[in-house]
Amino acid sequence: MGLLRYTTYRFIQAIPVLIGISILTFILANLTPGDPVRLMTQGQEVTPEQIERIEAQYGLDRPLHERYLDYMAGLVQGDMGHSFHRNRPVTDLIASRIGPTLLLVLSAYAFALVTSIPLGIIAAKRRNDPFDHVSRIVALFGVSTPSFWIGIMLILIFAVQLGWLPSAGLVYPWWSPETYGHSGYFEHLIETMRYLLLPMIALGTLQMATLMRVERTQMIESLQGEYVKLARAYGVPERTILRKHAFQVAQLPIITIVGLNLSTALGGAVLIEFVFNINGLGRLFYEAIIQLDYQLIMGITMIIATMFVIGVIITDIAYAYIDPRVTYGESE
Amino acid sequence: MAVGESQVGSGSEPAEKEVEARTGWRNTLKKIKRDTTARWGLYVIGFVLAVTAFTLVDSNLSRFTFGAISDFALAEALPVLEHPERLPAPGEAETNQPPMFHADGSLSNPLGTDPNGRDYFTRIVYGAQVSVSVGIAATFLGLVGGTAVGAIAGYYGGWIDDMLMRAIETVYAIPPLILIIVFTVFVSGGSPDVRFAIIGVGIAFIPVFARIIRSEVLSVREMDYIEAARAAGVKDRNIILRHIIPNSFAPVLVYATLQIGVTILIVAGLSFLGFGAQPPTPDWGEMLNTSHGYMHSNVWLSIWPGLAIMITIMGFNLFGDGLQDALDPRIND
Amino acid sequence: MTVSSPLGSEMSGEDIAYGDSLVEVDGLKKYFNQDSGLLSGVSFDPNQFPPIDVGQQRVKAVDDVSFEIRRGETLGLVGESGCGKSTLGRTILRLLEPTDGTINFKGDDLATLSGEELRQKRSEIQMIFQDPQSSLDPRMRVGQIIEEPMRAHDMLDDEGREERAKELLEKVGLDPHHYNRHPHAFSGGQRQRVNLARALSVNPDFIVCDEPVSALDVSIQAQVLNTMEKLQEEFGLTYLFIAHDLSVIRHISDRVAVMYLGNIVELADKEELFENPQHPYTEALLESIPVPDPRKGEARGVLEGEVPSPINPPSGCRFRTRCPRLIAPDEYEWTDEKWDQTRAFMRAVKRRTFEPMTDEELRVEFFGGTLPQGEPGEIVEEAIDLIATDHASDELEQTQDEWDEARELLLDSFARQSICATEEPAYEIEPEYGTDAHFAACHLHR
Amino acid sequence: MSSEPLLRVENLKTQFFTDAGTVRAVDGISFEVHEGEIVGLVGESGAGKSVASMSLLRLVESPGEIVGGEITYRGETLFGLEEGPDGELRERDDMLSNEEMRTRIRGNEIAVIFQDPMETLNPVFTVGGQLREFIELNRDLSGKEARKEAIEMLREVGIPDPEERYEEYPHQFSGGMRQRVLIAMALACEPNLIIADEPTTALDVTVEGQIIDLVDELQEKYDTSFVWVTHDMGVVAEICDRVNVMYLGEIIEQAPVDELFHDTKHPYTEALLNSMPRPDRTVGELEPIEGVMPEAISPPSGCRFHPRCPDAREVCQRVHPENKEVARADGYPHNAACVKHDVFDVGYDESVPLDKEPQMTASTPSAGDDGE
Repeated sequence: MGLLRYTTYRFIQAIPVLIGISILTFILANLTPGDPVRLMTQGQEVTPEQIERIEAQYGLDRPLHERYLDYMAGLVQGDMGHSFHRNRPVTDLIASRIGPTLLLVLSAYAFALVTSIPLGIIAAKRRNDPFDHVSRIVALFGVSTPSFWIGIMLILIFAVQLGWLPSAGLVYPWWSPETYGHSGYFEHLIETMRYLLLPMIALGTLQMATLMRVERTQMIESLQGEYVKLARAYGVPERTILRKHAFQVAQLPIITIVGLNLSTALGGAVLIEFVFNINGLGRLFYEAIIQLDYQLIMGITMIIATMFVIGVIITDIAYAYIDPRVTYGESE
Repeated sequence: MAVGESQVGSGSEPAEKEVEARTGWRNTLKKIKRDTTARWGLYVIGFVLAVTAFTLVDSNLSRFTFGAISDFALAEALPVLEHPERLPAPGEAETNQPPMFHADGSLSNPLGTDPNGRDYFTRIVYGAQVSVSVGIAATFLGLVGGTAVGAIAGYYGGWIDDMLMRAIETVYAIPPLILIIVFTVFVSGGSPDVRFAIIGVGIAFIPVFARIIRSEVLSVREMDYIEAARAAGVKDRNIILRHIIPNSFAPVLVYATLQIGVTILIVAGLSFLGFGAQPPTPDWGEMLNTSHGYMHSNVWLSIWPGLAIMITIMGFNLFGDGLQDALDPRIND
Repeated sequence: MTVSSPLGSEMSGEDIAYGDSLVEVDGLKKYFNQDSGLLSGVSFDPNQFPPIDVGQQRVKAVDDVSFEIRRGETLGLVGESGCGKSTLGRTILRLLEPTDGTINFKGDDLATLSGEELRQKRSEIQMIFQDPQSSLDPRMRVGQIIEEPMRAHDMLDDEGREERAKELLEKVGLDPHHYNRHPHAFSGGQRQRVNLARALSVNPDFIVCDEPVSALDVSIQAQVLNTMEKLQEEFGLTYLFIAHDLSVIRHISDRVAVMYLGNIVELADKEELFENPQHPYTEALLESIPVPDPRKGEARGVLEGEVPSPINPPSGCRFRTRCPRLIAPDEYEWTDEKWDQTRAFMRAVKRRTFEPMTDEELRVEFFGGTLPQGEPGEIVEEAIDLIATDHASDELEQTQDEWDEARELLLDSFARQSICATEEPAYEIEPEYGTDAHFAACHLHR
Repeated sequence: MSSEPLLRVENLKTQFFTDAGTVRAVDGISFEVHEGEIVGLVGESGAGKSVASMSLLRLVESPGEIVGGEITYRGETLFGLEEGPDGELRERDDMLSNEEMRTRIRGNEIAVIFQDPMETLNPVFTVGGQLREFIELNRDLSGKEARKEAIEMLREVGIPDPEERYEEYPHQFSGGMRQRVLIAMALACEPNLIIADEPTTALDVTVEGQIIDLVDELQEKYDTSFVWVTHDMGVVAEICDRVNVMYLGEIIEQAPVDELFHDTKHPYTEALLNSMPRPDRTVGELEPIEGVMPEAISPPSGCRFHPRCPDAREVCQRVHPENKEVARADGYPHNAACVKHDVFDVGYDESVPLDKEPQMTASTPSAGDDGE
């Protein structure tokens, strides 16, 4: 009942944050010493007349706040400006590149969740066993190793040395199999997986390690809870205690962490797309930065921050759905 | 009926447990000494810092550099040791040498040489200096900024708190790597380097530290000894200086230790993309960037810097974990 | 006595004779806002337009409390958790800002003193806390802790403070050599002694003790209580002793005030209050305590239900919703028996404590077969009609509504008509023990 | 009273193996519980009473372990050791396995009511669901019947509007109501013995009264036996039939409740009673027990109470008194572990009283004038 209301409430709450993000990116983009045009045209021979023309074209000769309001007015209508270098609307560019990134981030998350939760639970259950020690060491490696380096190593081993998997690019499952010359959907799917596997693991390892550590700590704590003692005292089987009584409480903080970690995953996507040559949003961001395409940079920053905010809201709602103690932000 | 009275917000922790956690520095140190994890972390950090110190001494006191022990065969064999960023003159060194245990390797370049013929071992060693100092500097910056924002928000509360927290949330919403890249690139006017990276990372971490400091200040403020001090007529300023700051700072320092690892990780990523340390600075991330182009021809170049990053970060993580365990009575009973 | 320091001569508490009023609290109120912040009190409510609610809900923790504390006495303040006793103690010391009312301490109104005046005044009013864990800063040494208040009031020089701290340690039963120890090296009882020493360091006249022994084991409790009594005598202290434990209150107090839901419901001399309680709540409290003697009568939980929310407390007498002696509304004729039956029925319906049954069963169960005479009888009949299984429809939803209707009908016709609901009680009673005034907030004494 | 007790505990020892050393939390206690009686286990914090009660169900958590003794419940061995061929201790064959303990004993034979009603219920499941789960496990009832039974039980323990509240979550219940739910859980499994671990300590006095009332009533109705763990002598006097007083891991006195209070045989019990302020009469001056309870990691030699005992003599430092019968009442023995009683015959009368150095750390200056 309250859940729908809570969802609305959380989205309304997010509006100021989104406005804040747009202001922040706008300020950042205009922090540049010298004028943006010089930055945009860096390395090219330009005459002062050309600069003036470009300034007029992009409205850069007007005061900052006016330009911001213009930008905002555009944002509301879904117009994120125009890419100087590519001569295309930013919105189009982003739309064409967002798919691979979502595929990458979501599959990395799926990989992380599927591996970390069971491992974390078993480690907590067998606390101080060899299994626990090994999994803790694995997790330690996971949080200490740069994802892009893991990517490089995976390429070296599985693509370069063994030649089992491709080292670059992705197969988009939403394109038809014929585009790739695949014989059918089954091969299409297999190929998608083959291309996705390495970048997914590279991006997902840090998430897996983080989640596993949190899961282990939370389960240990939950297993020490009084309610577990109660369940034991009433003859509840250990497996039920682990999977139901302790787990249900322990997963609550995990949900929050999953949402917040989206921030690392989205950042990591830039690196992984760079390493694996995937034409996603991260790669686009990298190219935009190299070209100092500042409308495009602002657009991508906005979109990525929005994705993060939405992710956090979704996990918050999931949390509220699972934890009966959460009040839905209304006064009782 | 107590409906609606005891509703708990998300993730709230029992307060009494935290009280136990604050039982003075001495106790904490004792626990750290007993904690194997923390000890191993300290060893690793100590090792990396020793390497760093070694290379730091270089510029001022030539006595303690590798160069000074030049009678030592190994040192003699390292032609470009003193200036890892200096490019050897043509013909001075071979490029893309494999490491010494390789059939074609030689003892004079234990980890081989890079495409420019520079000794890779020397560069890795110098890389520790860059990574650790950048990691610590950036974390420190974030800590200072975060402490200021968090303490003000936590202490004053009310609308100041609200405004600051909203601002913090906004910064927090942009993934750090993205924020840092945008910041360094725009602020440096298109020519990023490691100084901008440090400032960028510092700013990106302000929200993290501000949140922790704020919640610590808020929980310390609820302690009875703060009320006792007020009841005794102690001035506000003294309450903040003598009670709130010393008591809320310890957990934050622990967190900062863990955060150094994260900082090194991010800076490495930044340099790898080419937006952090610039060549010829011997930075691990930058070295990985360069070696990326030689991935197929010289595999080794991509391995060593990554291993170095991993070991360093692992040291800080181990130490941070140990500290957390030592401070957390729930795990440590 | 060596502790009578240079400051001892300035002790203005001596202007007031023992037994005269030292602290006078009048009409004190402390309301808490539900939450604070930029948009506090603004809530989202999609059921209305615009969907925003700006109403502020306030918790009435202390609501219109007046009493006096006399120099040299111990006033016990007792009540169950959530009754507002700790809030009252803190508001008197102005650690919390009072919402309304005055706190007269030796001629000054603490409620209106400005920041610096109040801070100066704090050397005369001190506090001892409940939790021996969190009331001492873990990073300070015991010596520093005890000296802190002296330092805040520029008392003595460094050496003098150290000397005095050591003397105080000895006074409270600790070893002066522990001056340099950290709090974690002490047990709970010992920490409470450090707390005592800190409070005494500035030679206060008045100390609010907030549950000072409730975290301690019985055998340790006695040690600390004895020390507190000894120090009171030696230093001429006045205590406001807050506790939930009636045994401790009976031991240490001279007079006792009983609190319920933000109000003081009874205040009398200790002996009078314990032997001749005049408020039904006090009676219930006293009957509930288990007595450490198997030959004494059995303790009984005579109270029904639970304490209502302090956000919206009951009108009139706040105890009326649970009172076993709720007064019958005047407009109807009642026999005592029928009123008792009706009251029981009303509460059972309100709390839904019985399984649904038929009309006949209800009459027998609650009224012994015969309903009250006249108008009340008709109302009861109407209520029975609503909830009896042989009248009600089958739908579960329907039944819920009918129960609600029956409850409202009964409460409106009876409970809310009683004098207990319409007027706030405040009566003075002739004491049986001693000569002190006996205050009881109950309409039974009208 | 049947001759064979429902539960017999003999020389039970539970220890915790910590970094700082072995904590002998329970150190050789013996007691019995008969059908239909409420047996008190009373002591201050650190006396080992909670550990003792958890040992009965073999629910001691690591690093704790039951290291000795025997627990028999209705002829079944819940715990028992025997000496193996190489002289090492091993579990006896007739001792119930963990699986048997879980399926046959916990819940359906022996149930527990825990101390902290706020933490004990699982916050993410409905009260009714939790109650139903335990009923299904221990009573062979189907889901629907179990639900009905659960609602019935909630009504039985005085929870208003049980159908509605069945669906609610623990945080929607007050402390007293949650304690009622815990009692309902215990009773719903229809056990023969309930271990109540400080069930009223966290509650306000009027609520405590309600709960004690309820237990009294229900005990009469179901004839369940109780082991009632508490630190409150008032509650003991109120509810218990027989009482075991614990000090530092040992039972130092056991007696029927009236004897314990009116014919006290152990100086610790005596001192405890004298140090308590009374609700029913005004006591002039309290007589505190000197000092604090020592750590169970390094208990004092001889009688563990001797450093604080007003009657301590030289012999008390040397001789460790076993719990012995010093009187008889109602067919029950009145046991005390104090050498001042004649049955011990270790030369107490001739021994010189201990000249205790004043314990600066904890004794109050005024405490000097107590001690008979």
